[in-house]
Parts: sequence; structure tokens; C-alpha cells
Amino acid sequence: MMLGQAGFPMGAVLFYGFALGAGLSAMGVALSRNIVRQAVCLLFALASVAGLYYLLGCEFLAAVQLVVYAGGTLILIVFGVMLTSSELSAKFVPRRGEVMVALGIGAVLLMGLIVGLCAAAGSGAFGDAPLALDRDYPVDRLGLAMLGDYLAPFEVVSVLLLVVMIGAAYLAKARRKGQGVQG
Amino acid sequence: MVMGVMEIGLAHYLVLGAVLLVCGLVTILTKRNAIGILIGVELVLNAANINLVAFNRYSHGVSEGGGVALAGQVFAIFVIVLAAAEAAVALSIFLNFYNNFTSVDVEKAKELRG
Amino acid sequence: MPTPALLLLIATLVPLVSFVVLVLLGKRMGNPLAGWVATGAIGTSFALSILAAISWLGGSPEWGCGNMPINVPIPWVPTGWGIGPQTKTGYLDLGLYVDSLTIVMFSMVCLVSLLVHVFSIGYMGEDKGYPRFFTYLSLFCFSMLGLVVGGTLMQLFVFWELVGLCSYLLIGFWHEKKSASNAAIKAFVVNRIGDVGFLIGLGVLFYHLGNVTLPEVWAALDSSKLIGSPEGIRVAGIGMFSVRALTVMGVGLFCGAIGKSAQFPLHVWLPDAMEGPTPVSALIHAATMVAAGVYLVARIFPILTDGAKLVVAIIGVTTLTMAALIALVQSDLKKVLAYSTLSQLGYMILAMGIGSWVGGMFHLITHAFFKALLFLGSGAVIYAAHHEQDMKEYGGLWRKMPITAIAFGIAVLAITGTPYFSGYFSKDLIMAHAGAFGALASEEGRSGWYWLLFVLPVVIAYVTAFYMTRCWMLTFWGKPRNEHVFEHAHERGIMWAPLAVLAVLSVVGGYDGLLNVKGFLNAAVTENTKYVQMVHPEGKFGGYESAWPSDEPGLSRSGEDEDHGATEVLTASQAAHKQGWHVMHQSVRWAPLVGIGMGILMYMRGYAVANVLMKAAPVRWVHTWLYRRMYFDELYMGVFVAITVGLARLGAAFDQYVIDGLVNLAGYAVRQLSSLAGLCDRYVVDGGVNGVGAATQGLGALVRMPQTGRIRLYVTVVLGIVAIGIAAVVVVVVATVM
Amino acid sequence: MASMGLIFTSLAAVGPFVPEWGQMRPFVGELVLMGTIVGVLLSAFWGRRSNAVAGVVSLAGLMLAVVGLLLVRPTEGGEQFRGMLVSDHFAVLWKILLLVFTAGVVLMWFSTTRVSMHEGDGPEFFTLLLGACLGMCLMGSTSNLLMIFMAVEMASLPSYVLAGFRKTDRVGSEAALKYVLFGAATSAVMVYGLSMLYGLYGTLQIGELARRVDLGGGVPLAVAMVGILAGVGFKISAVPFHFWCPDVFEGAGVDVAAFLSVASKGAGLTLLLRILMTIGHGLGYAGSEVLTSLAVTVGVMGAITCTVGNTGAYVQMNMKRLLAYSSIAHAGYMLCILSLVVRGGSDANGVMANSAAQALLLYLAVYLFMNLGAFTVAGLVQRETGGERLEDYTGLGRRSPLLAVCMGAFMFSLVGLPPFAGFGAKVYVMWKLGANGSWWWALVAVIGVNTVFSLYYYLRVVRVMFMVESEKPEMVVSPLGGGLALVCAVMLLVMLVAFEPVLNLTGRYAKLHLPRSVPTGQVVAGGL
Repeated sequence: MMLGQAGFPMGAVLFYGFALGAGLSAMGVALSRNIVRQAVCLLFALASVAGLYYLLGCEFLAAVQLVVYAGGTLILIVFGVMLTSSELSAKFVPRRGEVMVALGIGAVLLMGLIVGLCAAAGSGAFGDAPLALDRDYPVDRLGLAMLGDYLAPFEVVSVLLLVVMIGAAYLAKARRKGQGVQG
Repeated sequence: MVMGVMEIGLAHYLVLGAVLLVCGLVTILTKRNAIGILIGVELVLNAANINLVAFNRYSHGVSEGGGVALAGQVFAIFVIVLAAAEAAVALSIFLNFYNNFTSVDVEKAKELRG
Repeated sequence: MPTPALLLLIATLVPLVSFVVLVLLGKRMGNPLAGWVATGAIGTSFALSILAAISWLGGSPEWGCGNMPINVPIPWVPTGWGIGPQTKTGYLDLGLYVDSLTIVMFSMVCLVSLLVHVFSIGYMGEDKGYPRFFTYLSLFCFSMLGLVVGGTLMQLFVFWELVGLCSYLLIGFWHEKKSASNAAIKAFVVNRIGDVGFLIGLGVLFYHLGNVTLPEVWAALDSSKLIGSPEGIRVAGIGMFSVRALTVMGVGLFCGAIGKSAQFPLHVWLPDAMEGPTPVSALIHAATMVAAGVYLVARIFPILTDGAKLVVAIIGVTTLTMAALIALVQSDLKKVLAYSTLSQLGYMILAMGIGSWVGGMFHLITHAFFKALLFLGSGAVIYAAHHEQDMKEYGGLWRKMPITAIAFGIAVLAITGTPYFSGYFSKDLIMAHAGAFGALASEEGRSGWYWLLFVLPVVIAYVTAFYMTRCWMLTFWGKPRNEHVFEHAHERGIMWAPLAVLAVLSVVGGYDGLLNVKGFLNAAVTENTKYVQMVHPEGKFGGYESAWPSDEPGLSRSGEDEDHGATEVLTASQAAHKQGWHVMHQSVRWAPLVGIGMGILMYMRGYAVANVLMKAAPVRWVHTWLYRRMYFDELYMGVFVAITVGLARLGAAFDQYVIDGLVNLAGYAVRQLSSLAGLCDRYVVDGGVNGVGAATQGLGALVRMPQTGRIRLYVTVVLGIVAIGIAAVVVVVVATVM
Repeated sequence: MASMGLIFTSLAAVGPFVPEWGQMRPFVGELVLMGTIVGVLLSAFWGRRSNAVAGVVSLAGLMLAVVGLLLVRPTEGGEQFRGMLVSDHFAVLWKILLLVFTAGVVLMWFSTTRVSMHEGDGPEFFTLLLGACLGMCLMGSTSNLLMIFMAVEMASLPSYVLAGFRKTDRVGSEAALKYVLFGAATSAVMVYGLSMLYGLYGTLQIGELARRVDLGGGVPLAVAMVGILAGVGFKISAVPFHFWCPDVFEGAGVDVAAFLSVASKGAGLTLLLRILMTIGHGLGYAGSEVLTSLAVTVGVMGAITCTVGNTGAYVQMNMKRLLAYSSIAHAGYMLCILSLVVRGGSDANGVMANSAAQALLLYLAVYLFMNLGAFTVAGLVQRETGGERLEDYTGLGRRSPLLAVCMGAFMFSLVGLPPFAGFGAKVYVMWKLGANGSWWWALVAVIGVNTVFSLYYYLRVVRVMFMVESEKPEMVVSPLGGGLALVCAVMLLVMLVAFEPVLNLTGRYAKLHLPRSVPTGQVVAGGL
């Protein structure tokens, strides 16, 4: 189902659509000065990337991206924005020099990466195995991998989440009464 | 692999990844709002994920035995999970910072220096 | 473990115990108990050292000679390579090494330390740092004794650093005095410069040999092996050790001695070290620690190549000349003594350089006695004079302090080389060997400059007699120049008793019959040669015999030169040796008389004659030049400051091109420059230490420049570096593809 | 019954995935730590005394983990959990050191921080501490890209919170902010780099990957190297990823700073060592250019890092900040050691490379006590005087001779002066570097010069303590804190005196499990 039928390049059109969505939203994130607008741009970027995953045949991953990332992480970020909202109107304007330096670094990196990666992809440095896109696979393989090959990271991540939640909850808890200045 | 404009190949995804990466880095560099910086980090992680999935599907989708290899996708899933955890920790720290400085402007954080 | 070694080991550890006790309980013990604890400890060590000497002598039919040196290696750190059948191969060893030299040196250190301890109980009696002082002294005794019994160069280095630390602590004992803490830092820094050389030498040695045990090193790198093979020494299982490497190693090790024995050009710390309490000057900066440099050269003597020895000799002769000239005009009593110490150390180093092993060590021992006496005497004077050290304020003190005056006078006679005082024997031996060295050199057709190594010491012998007499005259003779000081002067029993003991030693220290130091030293040469040959049949305690026979004609025989020549066929070195004695006696026979006479004549009436002389311009110029210590301090200061300013400018220039951190840095640079300006009027050490400090600080400022506390700048710097890196790789890749 | 049946059926289905005990045993440390975390969380039910209870529980857990690790038979080595984790001697000793150190930090907490901590915060604190410790344990025994990422995050995320654990403390929250932003940025860059490695070689196993490495990587390989260096370098605080270190150490509590100074850096270094050695071994140590360029990069990074650390420390007046720069310097020395792995080439078994592992373990073992002790003294002084600046140490020699003497010992040891083990460790490192010849001598020289640099600021502390008088009153030192400092100082002495046993011990444990190398013939040619 991936690349569409011969004739109308459905796959290509979808790719360019999602890619443009992701790229432009990312630029929006980078260039916008309003934190709310940034968050919205990020949402679009995440959704577009999910679309790309779908296009690549990774439906489960696309779902995870939408549910966990767009639905979880982004909501967290929006919460953060709202909780610190006393400054919503305040624009933290970076200095012009800093923006120039950042854009310079970005431009150098982008040029370097595009040239380098295209050259590498062209020369087959990333392996020239036949396209595996038409190989369909069910989600249960992913589940088996999680409990098989990737059991150790799976377990570690559970402990990690426990510890991290405790830490985050501790820090985010409001200050208690009578808690004086210390240290 | 022929790289026609209409034939979507690995390089297309890699370039998109690079764009996301650079956008993320520029975000990190220019934002003074701590949450803005965190958003930049999320972009960089997404760039990495696009790479991982694209590599998995285009180059390394077949294991030695001929079965399906999923390393890249699994990696991407873990990255998403850890990004969520990292965001939670980071936001709690921002909140705490906000409590102490009544701001999330990272420029305020320069009492420690030298 | 053989008895003498065991005794010496215990004797070394006793002061350590005392140190620990004093650290923990010193304050509670207070004055004077803490002092007596330390004194008791070193007294015990002294008794043990005497026992060790007795058991050492008892170990052989004839005293000294014929004993085998005791070598107790203890494998410590496995290294994986190395030479030597004596120890487990491939280990960095620790150990003890006891020969006759160890015995003599150990006893001397114990004895002088004991006397200084006793003296200090009186001298430091009113000081609030009394327990601390004795704590440091105990640590010093432990370190110094450890240095003497240490069997490996590694250990020598470790204890070397420990005595350096004690020296630092004791010079800065009155640290509330700015000059004292400056002097301490100066001593510390200058000594580190020497230590770098030592470490380099040790590194070369260890890297090639994998073993630093004394006899192994002697046997493996015996410089006499070079006579047959000019390109280097082949060490079994290790390979070739080229002459250049040997020389670098020797000179490197000698650098340590330059620092510790305050030889030119690192001599600048010793005169300033006189800021410490006077007993410390007597013990550390005259009798023992500064002599450790000579001891070190004695221990590495067999592996010094001819080139290295020449360096040693030149350094020695430069120091002895320079120091004696400066001593001529100083007016601070302790400074005069400090420069005379430098000069005498120069004699010892010269002796080592020209191959007079016995002469150098002999002079070390006798010098320890009379120089300790001089310093303790000056201490008694200074104590009596309310800590006034300037000789301009003294005069006529002999009436108030007769015992001190006599003891000091004996020491002056000893150091000038008046016949039948101890200095006479040792100094003459050195000069005789210097003469013989000159004779040998001209026989081999070398440059006439070699004779300078003889001529300068002889001239300086006259100068020495003069300035030491000046010192005595200005202090004890004439009319009191400061009534207040004169009124206050008095003597204390606990302080003059050690003086008396040292005075006796200064007289008898050189005789063959009594202490027989020279006999011991000759025995040490024989023992070590035998021992090395036992370890490695082809080895020697090298270099010594090739220059002279160890049993040189004694003084008693010096009058009957002609008889000997008739009956024996002499080797070249023996002939030269004889000629050396002859020349020496011709040249320095009158030195003490002339020098002392001149001194008495000139300073009979205090400064009167000198003041007249000063009117003449050239004399005044020379005087100023010498009085300002030949401007060495200023020279070093200038160099350091120039470097500092240069670095600071470099740093400042760099700053301007960086966007951030500029504001912070501007303030910093201003402070930096202003502190530089303030620096200019201080002494050299300040200059030196702050110079090194400021250089590092400049670098530090550069390093900390991005550390502005701004997280975004941090990230920018990191990503900037990353971007540049990746861009560079792209360029490289593209270039290769093209 | 039906539900029971369902459980059994599902168990049977899952059965093959449950690892066997033999596979788990080498990771007894991690398992015990996980259990301890649960135990610490339960301790919150003790109500008002929960702080002390949590501390005691975690201490017991750490000790139990150490004992468990000591019982691991040295023969149990190899890849476990489908190649996700590696167990070998090296990892075991690293974990023992780490756990002992963390136990020391807990003791330190008892003597310095406990009273100033709010009642009821203890369980959170120790959960985070143990969680970070768990991550660092994993960093020492992983050779899979995914696990590397997981372990680094597992170590980092709790550390971020720990840095800002004192919630009402302004500088604390600032420290946490900087730490998390810097860390998030570098770890994101690292993931990007790891994705490149995966793309190039199609595997997440480093051993496998090493066999496929060649120079054709070009830009992606460079990005990957930069990414890994950023992620791991951040943990090590290697230049230029060191910026967070002084700020965070100064802002965080003294116990957290102590923990990060050794554990975080040590974990990063062990991880980097394993990566480098696995790659080196995979390439067959045959002087591959990839390996050489890696080693040179690491060596140069180490040289710059120690210089930056030492010069940066120069004018610091805050003790924690000074120790932060000092820890950067020591990380630099240890990075220099890592450049040795490239010389495994002379022999097939990689004995030379093992000697690098040994030097690293040795240095870490010594460094652990030096820093634990120094931070303990800093914490005790802070607790008594409320200050952490150098002025607060004036006259310490009189006010508390025990602490002053101990601190003096730590400073001497940190410089690398005898008679403390810092001397032995440093000499050993310089010597191993020097024994390699060629350009390694430059590293020896750099370390030598840096030692001279460092002399000044370490000895300044000693000078302030002993040579500057002050009117401040005598200090009351808690027996636990004083005892801890004394034990550290004595350990330093003992480790130099008994240098050979320490060497033997580290030598025995300095063996890494390495996957088989390339058969000769396939090796990429190239000169050093």
C-alpha cells in the first residue's frame, strides 16, 4: 500500500505534503517568538512526522507518535506554558548578534549535513539492501521484540519512568507551608 | 538507488531529518524561554527518529535470517518514551525555577558563573 | 635485617613518632614539654645511631674497612621491566642502604639536630608557636634521616620533597611576617624548578633501567665503563644507553642538587630563607638539608659522565666565587653566614665535580659542625640583641657574651682553614684535588682553563678568611654601636651549652685519630667498590679510582713528598695527586693568616676604614653591585614580569574578538594590570610566583571566559564547535572526492 | 479457575522471554538496587522519621548489592539479555566502586545534609539517588547503542532533579535548569549521532558494528562520533561539554555535587572505554585509522580538559566550584588514559588495552576516596559555618585539626603528591602513557605541566587552613562525618603503601568481555 500505484505518484505527493508540513512547522518553531505559537507549530510538526511514519509503513509507531508525543508530551509542554503564564505577554527577545550566530551555525550545519548525507546515501554507505518497504509486518512482531530482544531496555525504562515520575512530582509540588528559606 | 524527484528515497528522509535537526538547534540557540528550548530539543529528537525509521525501512529492514528487523523502530519508540520522561523532568524543573525566579527566562539564570 | 640497618631504621622512625604525638598533643603539652619530647626523640635517634656505628665497626676485624654495605631492597610497585639480580626483577623498589657514608652522615645529622633542638628550647622559649616549631622539627628529622638511609633514588626523591616541605614550613614559620611567607614561597618555587630537573633525570634513568636501587644503578651505569666504549654503555637485557642520555640524566639529577644546595643559578632562595628562626637556619639551611644536594651527588657520583662532572664542577666554582664576593659586603649577620654557606657548598660541589668524592663529603661533615656553630652563635647574639640582625647595630659584644664570642671565633678559625682546625683538613683536601685535577688536565693536554677550577677556590680561600673575620670583628670587637642592644645582651646556659659542644667538634672534627671521618669515607669507597663488584663482577664504584687512589697522602706525610717519589713508581693520577698537594700548599699556606690579618686591620675600629674606602667611586660601584646581590633578583623579576605582561596582553587581545564575556573580562583585565603595576615594586619571588600565577590566571581567565553563567552561551559554544567540526569533515570528504 | 488457567497460559507464552538466573546473576547489583528503590518508597510510611529510615534502607541496599557483586564468580562473563548488556570483570569492579562510593555519599548525607533537609523528602531523595546510581551501573556494562542511550538517560534524569533538590534554593533551581537544558541538548544530539551509526552499519551492537566500521562513513560517521562524544562527554564533563559542571556543582547540594563528581564522570569514562575497546577489538587493533583518530581525539580532548579544569580553578573562592574544576581536571587525566586503548594492537588479546582499563579502574578507585573525603569536609564546614567559601576555611587547622589534616591529605592527593595514593595513581597513569612512546609523551608532558598548575590552587586551600589565623570559634564535628573523612584519608595512605595489592586487584578485574575480532586479512590497513 505504500508507494501508491504506478502512474500517479501518490506516495511522492503525500511525502512532500508531510515533509513540507514538518519542515515548515519546524521553521515556525525556530522563528516564532511566541511560546504558544511555538507549541502549536510543534504539534503540526509532530503530526506531520507521524504521517511520515505511516507513509513508511510503521503504523504502530505513527500511533505512538500521535498518542504519546502529540497527546502526552505536548500536553505537558502546554501545561508548562500555562503554569508559567504570567509572562505570556512578555517577549524574550534574543539579541540580534545571537540570532545571527545561531543562524550561521545552523546554515553551516545544514549545508554540511545535506551535502554529506546525500553523498553518503548516493554512494550506498547506508547499505544498498533492496527496499524493504513492501514487506508487511504485524504489530505483534514489535510486541515480541519488546519482550524478547529488547527485554532489558523495556525493564529499565519501567524503572526509569517510576523514578522520574517521583522526581518530577517532588519538584513540581507546591511549596509547603512553613517552608522557610534554607541553604 | 536512483534519486528522482518523484521517487522518494532514503535521502529525502535524511534531508528532512537534517532540516528538523537544524531547526531544533536554532530553536535551542535563540529562545530565551526555557520551554522554548525544550521544544527545540523535541525537534532534534524527532529528527533522529525520522532517521532511525527511514534507515530501518530502507536499508536495514531484513535481519540476517531473512526475517523482519525492527531495531530502528524499537529505538524510535524508546526515544519517544524517554522524550516524554525528559519533558516531565524538565518541566518540573522549570516550574521550580519559576517559583524561585518568577520567570522562565534563562537569561535570569546567571547567579552561578565564573 | 642486619643490626646496623635495623637500628638506623628505628632511629629514623622515632622522630616520626614524635611528630605524630606532637601533631595530636603538641598544643596540650605546650611549653616546654613539647620541646623536650622532640629533643628526647632525636636524642634517642642519636643514641641509636651511635649504637649502629659501634655495631657497624664491630662487624669487621678492622674498623670500617672490609664491611659489606647492607642493601635491603623491598619490592614495591611492579613495573614489568628492569634489571638487577638483587631484587625481584621488574619492581620499583624501596629499601635501605647502609655503608660507612650512611653511618657518618646519619650520626652527624642526629648530633647536629640534637644540639639544635636543645638550643631551640631556649631560643624559641617565648614564641607562641613553640609546639608547632618542634612538630615541624621532628618531621624534618624524620625526613632527613629517611633521606640518608634511603636505598633507592626514588626514596631519595620522596624524602627530598619532604625535607623541602619542612623547609618551606619552617622558613614561613613566622608567616604573619610578609617577608617570611614570601621567602617560604620563593624557596618552594625555586626548589620545584630544580625538582623538575631531578624528575627528568630520574625519569630517564628509570625509563631505561627500570630499577633505581643504588648499587644496581652504579653497577649498570658505571661511568668508568665509558673509557673503553665511547659511544655508550651497554646494559644487559636493556640495551644501549648512549653517552648523551647518560649526560642528560646526570645533569638532570644534578639539577635537583642545584635547587636544594642553592647553587648558581638557583641560589636566590637561600639568603631569603634566613627569614626563618635561626635554629632552623643552623639545622636546615646550613648543616643538613642544603648539604643533601651534595649527598645526592655523592650517591649518583659513579654514574656521572665526564661531561656531567664538568657541569657540576663549573656550577660549584661559580657558586663559591660569587657567593663569597657577595658575602664580603652584606651587613645582615645571617645573610653573611648564608652566603658563606653557599660558598662552602660550592666547594663541596666543586669537589664532586673534579672527582674528589672523599674531599667533598669530608668537607660536608666538618662544615656541618662549624656552620651550625656559626649559626647557633649568631642565634645567641640575635636572641641577646632583641632580634636585631644588622651588624651595624652590634660591636663590642664579647664583653657581654664571652663564651659565644669564643665559640664563634673558633668557628671562624675553622671555616678559614686555620691549621689544625677541622676546616683545614677538609678544605685543603678539596683544593689539593683541584690542583691535581689541573695538573692532570694539563698533562692530558687539555685547555688551560681547567686551572681556573683550582685558582678560583684558592683566591676565595683568602676572601673567606677576610669576610669571616670581618663578621666576627664587627659583631664582637670594637665599641658598642647601639647602646640599647649592648645593654640587653646576655647569655643563657641552655643556649651556650650546644655551642660549646659544637666548638669542640669544630676543632677535632678533622683529625684522623678522633672521629676519623675521612677514614670512614675512604672505607665507604672501598666497600662500595667491593659490593658493586660482588653484584656485577665487571662493575665498579666508578670514576673515583680512575682519578685518585682512595688513600691519598695524609697531612702528616705532606712534608716528605720527596722520599715517596724516589721509592715508588707512581701512576699518572698519583703523580698528579702529589703535585696537587704541592701546589696547594704553596698557594694557600698563608690564606688564613693574610685574610684574618686584613680583616682585623680593616675592621678594628668598626666601619671607619670601610667608610673611607667607600668614598672611591669604583669601590662604591662594586660594593653596590655586590650589596644588591649582583642583581640576580632583579634579573629574574624582570624576566618573569615581562612574560606576565606579554601573556596578559595576549589574553587581552584575544578577548576583543569574542562577543560575550567581554564585559567581565574588561574588569578583570584592569584588575590584572593594576595588580601587575603593584607587582613591580616587590621582590623577585613575588614577581616569580605571581608571574607564574598570573600566567596561569591569564589562561584561566581565558578558559572561564565563556563561563558567564548563561546557559545559552554554553550551548552556542558547544554547537559552534560541533558545526565547525562537521563542516571540516565535509570539506575533507568533498576534497577527497574531487 | 479460568483466570488461573489464563495466567498459566500467558506465563507459558511469556516463558521463553523470562531470563534465567544465570543470566541475571552478574546483574545482582542492579536487581538489588531496583528492590531498594521500592524499599525506600515504602519507607515513606514511617511518617515523621522517614528521612533517616530511607537513608538506612538505601545504605543497607547498597551494601547488599556490593556483597552480591563480590560473590559473582569472576568467570561469569559475556553478553546477556540478547546482547543488550555485558557482564565482565571490569563492569563488576566498576559497580563495586560505584556502590561503595554511593554508600559513602549516603553516610555523608547523614553527617552533613540530614538536618537541613525537610522531613519527608528523604524517600524522594534516595529514590533519585539510587535511580541515578542504577543508570550509572548500566553505563558500565552495556555495549548496545539503545542501551547506551537508555543508561545515559537513566543516569541523567534523576541527576537533574537531584541538582535542584533543595526546592526553595535559588541557585539550586538555577543549577537544575542549566543541567537539564544542557543535558537534554547533548543527549538529543547523541541520539541523532546514534541514528547515523545505525544507518551506516545496520546494527545496534557495538561489537557487530565495529566489525563493519570503515572509513567510507564520511560525514555520517563524523556526526556519529560527535554525537557520542557529546552525550558521553557531557557525563564526563569533557571540554567543550564541561560548562554545566562548575555551575551545577556550586548550585547543588554538597552531597549531590560529590555524587556527580565521581559517579557521573566514572560512568561516562567506563562507557567510553568499553566503546573504544570494543571498536578497537572489532577492528583487530591493526592500526586502523578510525581507531587512531578516535584515540587521538580522546587524548587531545583529555589534554585540553585537564588544562581547562586546572586553569579554571585558579581564582575560585568557592570550595564546591573549586572542586568542580578540579574534577574536570581529573576527568581530563582519565580521558588521557582512554587514548591508550588504541595500542592494543601489539598483541591479539589486547593486553595493552586491558592495561588502560586497569589504569582507569585504579585512578577511579583512588579518585573516589579523594573526592568523597574532600566533599565531606566541605559539607561539614558548610554545616558548621554555613559557608562554602575559602574564607570559611581560615584557621581550620586550629578550629578542627582533624578535618584540616584530612583536607590537607585530600588536597595533596589530588595534586598527586606522596604519601597519598593520588601520587601512585598519577605516576602510574603517566608511566603507562609514557611506556607507549611516540606522541603519548606529549600527554605525559601535559599532565606534568598541569600538575604544576594545580599545585597552586590545591595548596592554597592548605595554606588557608594552616597558615592564616582567624578568630572563628572551634568547630564541633559530628563523629560520623569526621570518621568518614578520616577513613578516606587513611584509605589514601593505605592505598599507596599497599600499592601492589591495589594494582593486582585492579589488574585482576581489568578484563573486558570483547566479541570476537575480525579474522586477519579483512583488517583495514593503515598506519599509526
